[in-house]
Amino acid sequence: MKSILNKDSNKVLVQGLGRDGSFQTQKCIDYGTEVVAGVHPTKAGENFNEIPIFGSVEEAVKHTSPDIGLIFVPAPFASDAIIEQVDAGIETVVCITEGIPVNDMLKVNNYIKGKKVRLIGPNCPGFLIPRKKLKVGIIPGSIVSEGKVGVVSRSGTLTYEAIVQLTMLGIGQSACVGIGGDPLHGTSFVDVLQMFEEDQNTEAIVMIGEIGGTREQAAAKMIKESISKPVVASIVGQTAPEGRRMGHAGAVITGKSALASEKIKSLKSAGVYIADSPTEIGLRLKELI
Amino acid sequence: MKSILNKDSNKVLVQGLGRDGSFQTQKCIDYGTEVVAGVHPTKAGENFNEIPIFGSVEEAVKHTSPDIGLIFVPAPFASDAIIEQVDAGIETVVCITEGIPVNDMLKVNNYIKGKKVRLIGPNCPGFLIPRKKLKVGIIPGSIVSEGKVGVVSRSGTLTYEAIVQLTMLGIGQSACVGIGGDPLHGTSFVDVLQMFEEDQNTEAIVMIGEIGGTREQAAAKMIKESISKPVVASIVGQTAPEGRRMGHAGAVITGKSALASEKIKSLKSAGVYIADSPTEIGLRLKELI
Amino acid sequence: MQLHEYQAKEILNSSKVPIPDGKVAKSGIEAKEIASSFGGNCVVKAQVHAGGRGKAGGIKLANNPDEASEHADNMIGSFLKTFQSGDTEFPINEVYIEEASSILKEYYLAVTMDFDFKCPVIIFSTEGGMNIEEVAEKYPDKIIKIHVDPLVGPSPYKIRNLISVFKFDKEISSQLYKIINQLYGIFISNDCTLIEINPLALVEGNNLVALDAKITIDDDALFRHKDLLKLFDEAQINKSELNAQKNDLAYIKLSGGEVGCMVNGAGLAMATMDITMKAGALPANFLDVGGSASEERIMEAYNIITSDADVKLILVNLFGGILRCDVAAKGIIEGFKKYNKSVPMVVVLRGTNSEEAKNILKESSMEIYFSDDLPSAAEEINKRLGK
Amino acid sequence: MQLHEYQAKEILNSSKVPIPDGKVAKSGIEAKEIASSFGGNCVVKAQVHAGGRGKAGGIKLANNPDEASEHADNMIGSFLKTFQSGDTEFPINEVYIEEASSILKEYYLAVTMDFDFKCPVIIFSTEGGMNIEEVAEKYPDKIIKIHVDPLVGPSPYKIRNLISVFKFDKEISSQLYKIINQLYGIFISNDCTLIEINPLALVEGNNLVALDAKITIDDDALFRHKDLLKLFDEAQINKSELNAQKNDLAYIKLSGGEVGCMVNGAGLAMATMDITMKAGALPANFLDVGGSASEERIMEAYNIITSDADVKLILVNLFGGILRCDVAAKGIIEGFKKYNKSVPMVVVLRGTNSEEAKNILKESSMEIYFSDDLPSAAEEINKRLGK
Repeated sequence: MKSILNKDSNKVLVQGLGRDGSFQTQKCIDYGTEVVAGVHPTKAGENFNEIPIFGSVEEAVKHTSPDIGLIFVPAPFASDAIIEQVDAGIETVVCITEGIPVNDMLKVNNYIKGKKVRLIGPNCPGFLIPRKKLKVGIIPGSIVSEGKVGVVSRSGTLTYEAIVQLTMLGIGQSACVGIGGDPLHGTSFVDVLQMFEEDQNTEAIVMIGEIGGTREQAAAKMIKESISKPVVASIVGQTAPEGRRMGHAGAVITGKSALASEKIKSLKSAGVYIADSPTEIGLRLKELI
Repeated sequence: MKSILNKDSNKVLVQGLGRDGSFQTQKCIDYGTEVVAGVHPTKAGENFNEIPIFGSVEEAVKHTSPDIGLIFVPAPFASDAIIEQVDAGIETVVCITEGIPVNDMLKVNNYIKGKKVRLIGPNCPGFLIPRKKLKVGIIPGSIVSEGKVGVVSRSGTLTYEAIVQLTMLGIGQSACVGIGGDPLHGTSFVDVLQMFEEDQNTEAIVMIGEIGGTREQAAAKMIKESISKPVVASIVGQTAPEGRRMGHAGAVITGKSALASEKIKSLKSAGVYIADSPTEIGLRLKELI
Repeated sequence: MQLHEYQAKEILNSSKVPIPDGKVAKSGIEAKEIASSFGGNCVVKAQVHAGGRGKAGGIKLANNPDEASEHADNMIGSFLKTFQSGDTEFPINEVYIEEASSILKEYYLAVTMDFDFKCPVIIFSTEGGMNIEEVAEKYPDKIIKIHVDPLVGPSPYKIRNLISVFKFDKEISSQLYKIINQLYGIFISNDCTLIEINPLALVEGNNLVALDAKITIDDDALFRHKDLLKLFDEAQINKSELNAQKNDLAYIKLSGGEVGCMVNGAGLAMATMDITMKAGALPANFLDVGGSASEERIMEAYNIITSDADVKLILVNLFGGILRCDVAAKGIIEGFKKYNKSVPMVVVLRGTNSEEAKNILKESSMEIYFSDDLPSAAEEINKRLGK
Repeated sequence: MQLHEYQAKEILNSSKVPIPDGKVAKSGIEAKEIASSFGGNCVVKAQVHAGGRGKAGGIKLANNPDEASEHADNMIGSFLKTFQSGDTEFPINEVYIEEASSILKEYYLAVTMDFDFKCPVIIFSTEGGMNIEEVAEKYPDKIIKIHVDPLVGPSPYKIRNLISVFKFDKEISSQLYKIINQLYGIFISNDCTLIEINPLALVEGNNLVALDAKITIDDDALFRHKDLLKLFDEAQINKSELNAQKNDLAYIKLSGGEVGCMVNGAGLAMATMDITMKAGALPANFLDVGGSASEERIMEAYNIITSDADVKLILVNLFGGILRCDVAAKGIIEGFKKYNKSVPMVVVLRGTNSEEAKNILKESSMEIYFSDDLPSAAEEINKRLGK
């Protein structure tokens, strides 16, 4: 399967054209994205700005052959939408929806195991490739600029912050990918880092992590082993309160890895450049190139 | 993954050493099979004819590195045994047990999807490769002989019938594989036909089918497309009564494909030689070589 | 294991699948009482393990409690044979008295396993109340199949697509959606191999109700459903078949045959029947003693075959694998001794411990013709019975 | 959503996980009655949403009904603060009166989600009744984790291996086996994120019972568990946080802070707090207005922040994506109008419709300092509050 960064065809299907979905779809179109179909159970046969709306993904695929599916469906129905897109053969599925139950994503993750699909998200801002005028999701088109830095982040809005800093400093992006904040998600840091490593349009990488989980450690291990391009990382949540909790099982599972300090330690030992403050991501990268 | 017909190492672990399991394991050993470990929950630490018995597959694997797992565990626990062997990294799992609930095999089939494992069975006689003195299952060693014909069958004892006919006519076997009679099973006709096609020790193939299901049709399609070696097939159940049934859903699913006549038609059109009577399998093959 | 309609409906009801009011009656008097409680108009349905009851007279409309009583009295104690029941006549010991429904439209809904797809499948058709196999052949577009991932369950989008294909209104859509999910839940949690609702009727008031219900349970999974085991109605099964079932033997009596078959393995058993037929005789039964038959099981198999008055000759065809021929031979001898019945036997023994087995049988006083292989066994049969 | 111990135990009990006899009391009199029905010896447990109750005085032994009554009276109406509860004091409105158990040994058993493995995990330890995190660090071999395939469920062989590692006898093994399966069933069917039994006690008579029980439900799945929603105890949550929760806002009050933060996105919210700290001021709260906040939600967020007397300055940092900055600006204006509270604001607005938003805010009479980016916002904060 070709990396999403280098596919030739990038026709987008949007599922869920409610208030937010419609607004954001328009922004994608305005940016230059080729949106070919909408899917909405009660709006079949209608149009959205000359884009035909279908009642099911299967119908939409039959008529418009999209390459990418973008999901704005409300949380209780979002996991079903992911499965519907996978079943219809869409290779890249981007789910923006937040608040999907853990059990639903558990099922989705199991379902797509071994299937030829790249799921990005859920609870993510999607991805944007300035060079291709391709915006699949909600990253504001106004803040990006074309260039050679790949940005990957668990956080939505914080990604924008990093992008703005880069753009302000005159550093353009090869691609910006938000992998989402949910603990059960599709594409991981490791996957995107691999894409950036293989992408000839990317020369340096910005990675934004958070406290919680062990994903940054997995990324650190992978960077050490197989990433040759320079990486700048920032981990937010250093001053966040630990939060009350009832039980201890979670801590037994992740151990100390959830702490910002542990993540920074891992990344440093993998040769990653750390931006101590989230305001310094751009500056830190500028020093490297 | 190398085909089971051509693996270099063929160390066997046996799980379930009750009355039948013990008896049949001894027969495997007598035939020349390298049985390296037994697994039985209450016999850990004991020996079976100098073969160590372990309490779990994981322990057995750690100490004896088996390549093949053979299961005689009673039906209510057999699906768990399959999963235990898969989890322990055994690449070829042969399950002799009959009477496993459909729902259990549904779970197993889902579980192994995409995993690096070849499951043979359940409710099957296993496989036997005369050339390697390798008998994994319950095919009687006394009836086989070394040669160039590959035998594959859904039926247990009917496989023996076919083997006997071949042996009596002086036609040896490259391998005999019983894929089992259960509707939800691991390895299919198609898989074994592929192995025989690729196996340089096999020059002709005997395939024994039954009424019910659509597996013979799948085999016919595959033979037409990619099997260059001659195939003799027999379909039993031509005189079997249709059997009473309550509903019609099953018939809606398989349609007429379940009938012997339909299966024979498919196979004939794929260039397969049909033995009209099960007593003529050997003779029919002899005509070909 | 098959359930009676009333048992299936109890299960549906406890999972909130709508059914008409109904109750089982074991006599005309009971039927009258129940019918009265429904206000008179009702349906009297024979509780037998066979489909096609309507055409065979097993379902009768009653306009008042007296008629219900009369129908019930006529049915109870009689036997029913339908186009789906083969040669078997099923005893009617109970009838189900059900409130009559004003049917607007009949649909078909079933859950079963699709072994090609290795997953459960939901089958829906707008053509209910009729032979669904015929519908499948003639109007395939009137049938929709929903394959179900066992972890995910019935995907809402697939049900939505079904609903949109047949243009159901919102009210019915929501009922159908629920019923499909409930049936699927019943299917999985009870280890069913089939649930069939035919018809699923749209009745006055725009409600969907299950007018008939067939449920079959996976026999191999019954060990974990002690509650369902209690629903087993022995009376619905031929005595020999019941005896066989109790002894874990797969046995089907065939009418008109004269050669009793005792074989291990379903495939070999079918082959043996095919061969018997080619030898010019008719098999009297299908009997698979199974993979690891014990002496006792073989003994019972012997008893079942010899109890069939049609049997003139027995063909024993055992191929030792996991079954040990010597164990089987001992079982036959024990059966002969215990039940004191003897029929001439053609015996083919091969595989595990077959030589020991032959020696054991040779020492008995039974009339046995040994054959080394199936062709010679066929000749032997032809010699004794061939026409 | 967290449940009280007594609520969790009701769920365990209905799934046949053994628990000691127990009942909730809302007064000393009720406590006395319940204790009498147990014969006197009992434990009085404060029902609060915090672990570590024992050390904090929230669990008391009573030797007779009068003592139980006394403990209950002392607890009810008071507040409990434990080492696990952060700065929060939890009101005790109910106590749980439980029959005293003769404990022979304490184990630990939990079910939660292992996100690295993307599947549920069962955690068992022979060292129950103590801090399991400490056990995990010091004696990792005394903890066994069983990863569960969501379709297959807890594999019997894995439980068997666990039992064999710790050499449990047959009787206890079978109890443990059942309890693990029951807990897993509860975990899945109720969309739990955690079930923790600490201790799972072996009591006299060789029986395993759940002495304590903690259950947390996935908030995102509550829409399909109306029954569980009823168990929500508002009293256990800080008023502002409760108000935030009702408005789908993620809000945590931080003690000692003075800069109220209004941010969209958890990551950006944490970054904003980090930056505030670096600017020499302390954040008064974490507040994520979420991805698609409406005008109303922003209005409530404004109210919550301005209701905090500690807040001297508000830092609004919104990056429009799915959130539209103009909508947020209107919400702030509405909040200002409706609640008539005003605190100086440093505002950073970027992304979707941020220019429109700035214009809307500029037209208001509020004291607002606009910044184009975070460094300049940090400077602004430092200028006003920096030490």
